[in-house]
Amino acid sequence: MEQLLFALLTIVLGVVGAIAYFYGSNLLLDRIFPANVPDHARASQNLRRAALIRPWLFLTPALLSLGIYLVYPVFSSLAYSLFDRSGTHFVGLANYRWMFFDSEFRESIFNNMLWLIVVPAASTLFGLIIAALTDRIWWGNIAKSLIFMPMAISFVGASVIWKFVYDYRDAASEQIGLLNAIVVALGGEPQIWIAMPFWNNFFLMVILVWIQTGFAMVLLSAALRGIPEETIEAAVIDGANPWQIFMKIKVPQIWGTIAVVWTTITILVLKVFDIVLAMTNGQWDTQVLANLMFDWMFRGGGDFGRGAAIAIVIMVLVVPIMIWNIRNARREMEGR
Amino acid sequence: MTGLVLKDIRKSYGQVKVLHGINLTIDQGEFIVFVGPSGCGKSTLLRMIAGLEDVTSGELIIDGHVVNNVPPSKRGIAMVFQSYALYPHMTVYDNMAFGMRIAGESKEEIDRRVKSAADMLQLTPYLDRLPKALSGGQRQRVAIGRAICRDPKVFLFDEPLSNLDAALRVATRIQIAKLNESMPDTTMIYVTHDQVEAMTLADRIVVLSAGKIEQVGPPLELYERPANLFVARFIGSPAMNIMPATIASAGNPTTLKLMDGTSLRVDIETPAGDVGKAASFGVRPEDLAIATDDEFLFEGTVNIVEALGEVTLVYVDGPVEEEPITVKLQGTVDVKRGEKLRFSADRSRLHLFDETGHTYRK
Amino acid sequence: MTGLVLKDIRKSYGQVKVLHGINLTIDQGEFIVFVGPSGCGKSTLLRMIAGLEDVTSGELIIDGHVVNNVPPSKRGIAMVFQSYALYPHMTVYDNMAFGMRIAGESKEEIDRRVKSAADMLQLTPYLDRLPKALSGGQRQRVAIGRAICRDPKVFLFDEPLSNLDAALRVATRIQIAKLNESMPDTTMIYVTHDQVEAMTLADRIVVLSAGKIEQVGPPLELYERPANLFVARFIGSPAMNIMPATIASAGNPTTLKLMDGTSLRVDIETPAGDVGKAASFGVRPEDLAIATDDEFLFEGTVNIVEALGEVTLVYVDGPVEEEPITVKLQGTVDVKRGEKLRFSADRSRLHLFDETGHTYRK
Amino acid sequence: ADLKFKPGEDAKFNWASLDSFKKTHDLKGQTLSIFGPWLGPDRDLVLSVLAYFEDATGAKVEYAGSDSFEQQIVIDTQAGSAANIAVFPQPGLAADLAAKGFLTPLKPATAEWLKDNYAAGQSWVDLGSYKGKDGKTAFFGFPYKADLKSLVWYVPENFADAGYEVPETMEDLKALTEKIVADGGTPWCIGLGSGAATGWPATDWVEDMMLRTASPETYDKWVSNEIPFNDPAVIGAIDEFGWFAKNDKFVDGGVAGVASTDFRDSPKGLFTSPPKCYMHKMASFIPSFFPEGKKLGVDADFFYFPAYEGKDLGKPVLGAGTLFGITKDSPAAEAFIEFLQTPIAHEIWMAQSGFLTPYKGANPETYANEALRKQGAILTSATTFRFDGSDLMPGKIGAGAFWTGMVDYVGGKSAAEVTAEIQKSWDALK
Amino acid sequence: MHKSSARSPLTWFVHISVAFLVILWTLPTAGLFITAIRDKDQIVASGWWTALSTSTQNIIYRAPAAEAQVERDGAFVIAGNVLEGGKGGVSAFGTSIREPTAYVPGQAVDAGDGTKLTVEENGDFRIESPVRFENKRGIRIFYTAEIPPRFTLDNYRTVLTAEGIGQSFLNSLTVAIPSTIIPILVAAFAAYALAWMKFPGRSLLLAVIVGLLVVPLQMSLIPLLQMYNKIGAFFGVPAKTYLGIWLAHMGFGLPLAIYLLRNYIAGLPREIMESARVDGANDFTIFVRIVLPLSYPALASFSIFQFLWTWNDLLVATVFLGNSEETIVLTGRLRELLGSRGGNWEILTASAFVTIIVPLAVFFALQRYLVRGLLAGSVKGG
Ligand SMILES: Nc1ncnc2c1ncn2[C@@H]1O[C@H](COP(=O)(O)OP(=O)(O)OP(=O)(O)O)[C@@H](O)[C@H]1O
Ligand SMILES: Nc1ncnc2c1ncn2[C@@H]1O[C@H](COP(=O)(O)OP(=O)(O)OP(=O)(O)O)[C@@H](O)[C@H]1O
Ligand SMILES: [Mg+2]
Ligand SMILES: [Mg+2]
Repeated sequence: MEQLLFALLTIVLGVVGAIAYFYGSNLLLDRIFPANVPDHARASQNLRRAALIRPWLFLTPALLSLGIYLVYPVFSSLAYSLFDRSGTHFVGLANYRWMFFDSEFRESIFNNMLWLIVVPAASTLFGLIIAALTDRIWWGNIAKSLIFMPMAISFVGASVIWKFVYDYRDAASEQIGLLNAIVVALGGEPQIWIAMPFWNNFFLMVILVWIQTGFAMVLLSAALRGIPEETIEAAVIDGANPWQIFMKIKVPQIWGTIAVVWTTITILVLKVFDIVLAMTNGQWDTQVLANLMFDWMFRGGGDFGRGAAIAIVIMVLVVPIMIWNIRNARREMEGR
Repeated sequence: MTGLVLKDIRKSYGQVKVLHGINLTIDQGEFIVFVGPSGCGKSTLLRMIAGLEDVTSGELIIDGHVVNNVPPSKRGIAMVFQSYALYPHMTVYDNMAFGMRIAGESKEEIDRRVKSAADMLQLTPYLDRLPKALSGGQRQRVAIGRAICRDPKVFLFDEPLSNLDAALRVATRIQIAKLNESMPDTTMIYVTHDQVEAMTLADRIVVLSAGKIEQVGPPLELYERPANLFVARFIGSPAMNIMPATIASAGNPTTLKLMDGTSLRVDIETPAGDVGKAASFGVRPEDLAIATDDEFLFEGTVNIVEALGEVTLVYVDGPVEEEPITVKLQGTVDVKRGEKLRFSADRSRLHLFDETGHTYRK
Repeated sequence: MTGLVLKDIRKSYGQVKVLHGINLTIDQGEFIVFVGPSGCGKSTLLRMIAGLEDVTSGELIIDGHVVNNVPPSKRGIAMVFQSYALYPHMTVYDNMAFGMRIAGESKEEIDRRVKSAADMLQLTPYLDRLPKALSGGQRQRVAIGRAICRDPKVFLFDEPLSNLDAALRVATRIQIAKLNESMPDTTMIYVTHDQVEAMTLADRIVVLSAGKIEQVGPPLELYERPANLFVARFIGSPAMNIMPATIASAGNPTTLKLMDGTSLRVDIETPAGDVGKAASFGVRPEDLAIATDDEFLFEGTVNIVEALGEVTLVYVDGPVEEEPITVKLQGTVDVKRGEKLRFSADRSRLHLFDETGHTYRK
Repeated sequence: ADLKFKPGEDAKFNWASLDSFKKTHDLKGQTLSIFGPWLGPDRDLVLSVLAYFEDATGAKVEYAGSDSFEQQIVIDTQAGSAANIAVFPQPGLAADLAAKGFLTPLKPATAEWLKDNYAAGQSWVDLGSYKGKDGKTAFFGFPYKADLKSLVWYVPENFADAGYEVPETMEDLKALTEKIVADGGTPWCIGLGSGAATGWPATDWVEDMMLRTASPETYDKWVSNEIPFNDPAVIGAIDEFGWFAKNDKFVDGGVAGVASTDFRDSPKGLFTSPPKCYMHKMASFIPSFFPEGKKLGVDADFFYFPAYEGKDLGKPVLGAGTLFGITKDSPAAEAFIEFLQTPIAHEIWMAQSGFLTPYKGANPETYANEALRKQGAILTSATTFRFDGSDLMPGKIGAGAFWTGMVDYVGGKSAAEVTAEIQKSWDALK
Repeated sequence: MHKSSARSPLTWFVHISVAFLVILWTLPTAGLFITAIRDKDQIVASGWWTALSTSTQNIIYRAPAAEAQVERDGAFVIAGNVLEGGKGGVSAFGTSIREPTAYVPGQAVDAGDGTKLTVEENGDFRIESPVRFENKRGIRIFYTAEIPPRFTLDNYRTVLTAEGIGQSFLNSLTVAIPSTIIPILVAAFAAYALAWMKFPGRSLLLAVIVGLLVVPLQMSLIPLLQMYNKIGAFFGVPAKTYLGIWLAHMGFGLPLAIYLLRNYIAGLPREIMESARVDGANDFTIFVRIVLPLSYPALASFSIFQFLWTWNDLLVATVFLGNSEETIVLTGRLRELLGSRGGNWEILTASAFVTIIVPLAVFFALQRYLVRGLLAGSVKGG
């Protein structure tokens, strides 16, 4: 009971605090520059001044926390990456040099490339297919909810689920892992999926695809609904079959959303390490950059120099995506 | 030869009945316009003809074949949508060629037909542009061109001009009229709620109301001899003035008694049994004129005057309290608010409707 | 007393100049309509008056105060948007009361003003509804009601009726006319591209083209004495027929030579120095009639006939090759395609424009 | 907090030591935070000990456990928000942190005490001594709670049913292994799976094999990388492990199953019907993972992982221990280290489960059962005693490359290959 | 859509493909749910998809020791039932681990030392000896049983009654609710400013925020915790507080929140905003009275994402809130449970289910907003 009250109080305090800032600061601004003064000129001058300041009232909390939580760490990481593991000796680019000759790093880069190709493509593709198909049936919303469900599961939970799918028992005993059970039922030999070099990467990717498809589906299905119905009807009259309509009319029209979904998932792929950590921890040749970074940063006493250097590489990898996004944002801004 | 026959066509969306049995025969090459108030089912009917909506019951016959279950692309129709419905990611050329590509026509044939349609619609300079780089009128022409390329037996238009501005509307309307002339064998069905479009384009107009056909006929017949109150009110702008009345004496001429007691004689025959019954008396604003001699239809006080240059609209508080009478006078006429005026009309241009709204035929 | 003065108002978006120096004085209580082709800057000008766009240069004076830097809410204006711009999550009542609540008016005062505006616009039964439960016309009335509640000195309308259908448009237009009457001290500025609206509502019409004022004047003046070719073509529908000509002899009357060699005399004075110069000769479709005697303006072959019932539009291939001449004949006239006809016009209703498009004043 | 055993009641316990500690320490109002890897039942056990410290000093103890202790301690120390005391499961990690200056050296007297009071005292002192940030070696980690690794678990009744004898030598063990196969059974359950730490159980095998095929000195050199990781001695030891683990007939699930079976699942094979295996080599903590209701000494028992009779290396014993280090100094932290030097601090846990101590002053009678007592005896009477080598290696090796290498080895690579790779990683750290 | 194809084979194809995909997507989770309610012995014995069928298991039963014997007809008898009252039946039994299925039920066999063992099909067994039993531990009886499916809520009971789980649940809520609401509020204000307010550097700012989407979270942990400690030390307050974690979640969630919300808010009709401005509303009023209510769908959909993320988070919580008994969050608590019971599928699955259940509830409650919310600009003027 006491705990409950405490929790409730804390929650209320936090939320009320945030509201109070916005409300209070704006009230203050309106007090300093009152709009309802009798003098017409003064009033409009006040209004203009308030309008100059107000955007910053709106933006300050966001900018502050972005600065503190994202910008500052980027720079401190950059600094770390130039120091050795103790964090006291400046080593220049030694960490980067080390990286290039490290076989595990090369393996991670290779695997990461696989991930970057497969996961966004597969998630988007499945998301698109499901979004397109579920739009045509009465139980589409139920289907969508079920497919979205993995999104609600934490990466750790997902790993538990998939460990269960990939579970291996020797051929003599009954398989309790779904995949092996199917293989055995089809007359095959049970396999240790997560220990099959190269292919195991794909078994790990499946997990992320499984999770992210729901995300892609939600965005794409919204986009599909945004397509003007008439263009589709026009294509029906033009004699296009459903497949042609999908490929030639619908997909080109939602290309923008597809790109956004693709980007978001790509960024996620670069950042996600939980799945690899929980399933293999990079063993059996499944290492990826994010997990490698985590490894160097926190494992065995921590080597911030190398960890940060890998982090910087991850950042650099997303620079092209970032530039693309900034371009898009700019272009869109010009339109208003 | 009949191009298209609708036999007791009905349509419901679930419980909601939208069309209640439409019967209509359209000849090949005819230009038919559907008009009617918003929501009366014009688009629905058109879309059923196109095959975009299922027919709930009834038979839809094109060229002698029942096409109820024939997919749109096999019906030999083409459709132009109100919102153009161009494929935004394709050039004008590709937009027009799309249907033929799907049908697997040869490259040369496609090129020939696109080029000829573009020529006809003056679109040749724009063939490589994307729709977003075109003006509204050009887009609508592309949509028409796309339909032409299909070389259809039946051409369907759903309010094709309603997104265009006044000047463009006139120009495109004329283009459609020309198109109709140049394709004499093609049946055209056109939905609009623009009076002028309907009157100028149609061979026959079909007036729909609440899912039923009110009247079918050539434009002038509808204007001059509306079958009922609904059509009378609907065709013509400003709308016909309608005044409630009672039939004082039947026969030809008929004497009417208006609400304020005024008596009125009209050259329309009424059956003797209708004496004492309620009727509606109608006169078009443009048929009214300021009475020059002693004979006048009614007297009223000028309420609002709108001078349009070409004509002057005068709203007059007449014999019926709530409903002002609209009078359309040619040219600029100097009338003032509050002035009391008398109005007369050519007796042959008066209209009379019975209790149920049907016209007493002249 | 002047309500609103625009002094050399200019507007650019970055490099793009949209308005090139607008000078205009509007009296208090006047009803001004801005017309002009799409993109000419009507909305921009209106939004600058409202304070929704910055003034690039020039002075905007309302009620004697320069308001360039005064925020919208302090200018004493109210605005009705084309898209209604109702607050979708608020009831009709709240929509109307919003501005007053912000201004901190008392509850009673708010209630009084909302009720009276609702009364005036016949919105009382809908006060508790959300906008989505209203028809288009009702929504537009709510938007107007909201503006009324602000009790503005200047009332701005940006194409308020363009989303409504024909019948509603007429009804709402009349309502606005009444509103104008009931608020004699309120200046109203109205943007439209509908001829009828402009002609019926305006005290004065401002014709804009490409960011410049072409002519300012009462509706009939614009119709009868357009200042230049642009206004002549723009006002009136169908547009005035314009034919290129050369001045054969100057003075009053002036003799013109048309392209096909026809000579023509018009009762308009031209300066002697203009002999031999190019000119444009104009005549409105509704001013043309089928010549009954020998005197006629020109001869032509009927190309298209559009019978509208009330009037008949005839498109005639006349002296100028490319541009058919439009003729508007009263009532239903029996002309056939291909028929050769002669047309005459009241000589006083002819128009003549010089090389640069300016009108030769009668 | 509730005290598990009422002070003064059971004479086995050295209550006097508690009383005297109580008299000399008063920490009322102070808080001592401890951060360790123990969760679940282990957490309850350590709390039961801490309760006595709280009771004696009046200090408040906050224990937090985490299964990602290794990462968490790095983050916490690095960021300066560490607890007062950290419980290191691996000396290597403690050494890393000590080198970065995040550990406070313990009093030299403590090291002296350890040397005198722990069996094989000097080796325990060495275990807790590392180079500090200043480069000087100091004593940082107080060993408390030991694990015995050289144990093989079996079900006595199964042995009886099949007529097998507990082997006394490595030769016998290998013979038994082959005999079981010949009888149609599977001798071993080996599982290397451990989530992010997959592979570590193999390192124990290798270390035990090192001690049985090479001299303790070689072992020490190996651990400190004075001989390269791919020294023939190491390769030989790994192949000894391979003799057991890389033979499809010898291990339940075949070789393929070794790396993927979770080490916690692995011992369950001993108890199935028919048994999936007859033997399981694992450290002393493993009974926590036996199926419920298995009584130690009756339903399951262990024997010493024997040495080669043919090699004169005695009876070497491999062990491990957790180390208590001060990550944020305070009087309470100092006092706690002193508390760990009282017999009662050991006896309370001994009397429950899963705890061994080399502290000679603790009464062996307090061990909860015969099995523990037997293990305690093995620990205190070993001729050669060595600590888990992988724990002593740098974290990146002992808790990284070595694990991965062993997984690769079981997966098919040769010992020479994997050791070369591990050595390469080690070189990269220097 | 083209309605007349409603009954065509294509529709069947669509139904079947969607059904197939849905099954593919739910199967892993279904396995989890079913496993979690199965008897723990059966979990490891057979796949979850066989949960409804009878399974054959080899079981070891330990008979009672000597003290259970009774003397009957001159013989000493220990009797009982190997199934211990459970359902099912015995199909084979044995006396040695080496041959656990040597005999068929009903057979009387020699169990060594002159004793005789019979096991009936219904599980009844009888050990008979002419001499008094002396053994301290009962003998083992090996039998093969046909065990009918057994379901149990014990696994959930174990997880749900684990000590401190209630506290952790509250902690998780205390973390997740403000961590969802505060960033949304902050992001919505910022998004509005970026979409509709005029100030210098607006587009650059937006671009930078979009760019920040890609910063890996792990990089930030140490610098931030260091800062927290300094601030904590400076003010003499603990470094790990709820406020700290709320702010951290806010910082990490903001770029995506601002990005999504700005897209939505920018799509609101401009005229409504202008209309309000003419009505005398300033930006704050417009935001609170107009934009906020109209953005409700977008806010709801983003709150699902943010809630899912904060609720499922473990890393940020461990770092910024710590693992102590009072502050540990639910995911942390369940990880503890997993850490100490790593091999137990039943605990693993039940606890995984417990972590999922709240986000799922939130998702199902709000999911209808998801699609609508991401449809930028779905609100039309009036
Ligand atoms: N999918 C549908 N479900 C239910 N009712 C519908 C559906 N489509 C149309 N309707 C109803 O059918 C009636 C006719 O609609 P239709 O679009 O044919 O009208 P319309 O005459 O074209 O009107 P407008 O002039 O506004 O285009 C309307 O009342 C409409 O509400
Ligand atoms: N934000 C802007 N940036 C650049 N150009 C603009 C902007 N807003 C308007 N314009 C341009 O200014 C010109 C005038 O636009 P405005 O909206 O005033 O036209 P309008 O006369 O109201 O047209 P319509 O009748 O179509 O409403 C147009 O050419 C338009 O492209
Ligand atoms: Mg329609
Ligand atoms: Mg080891």
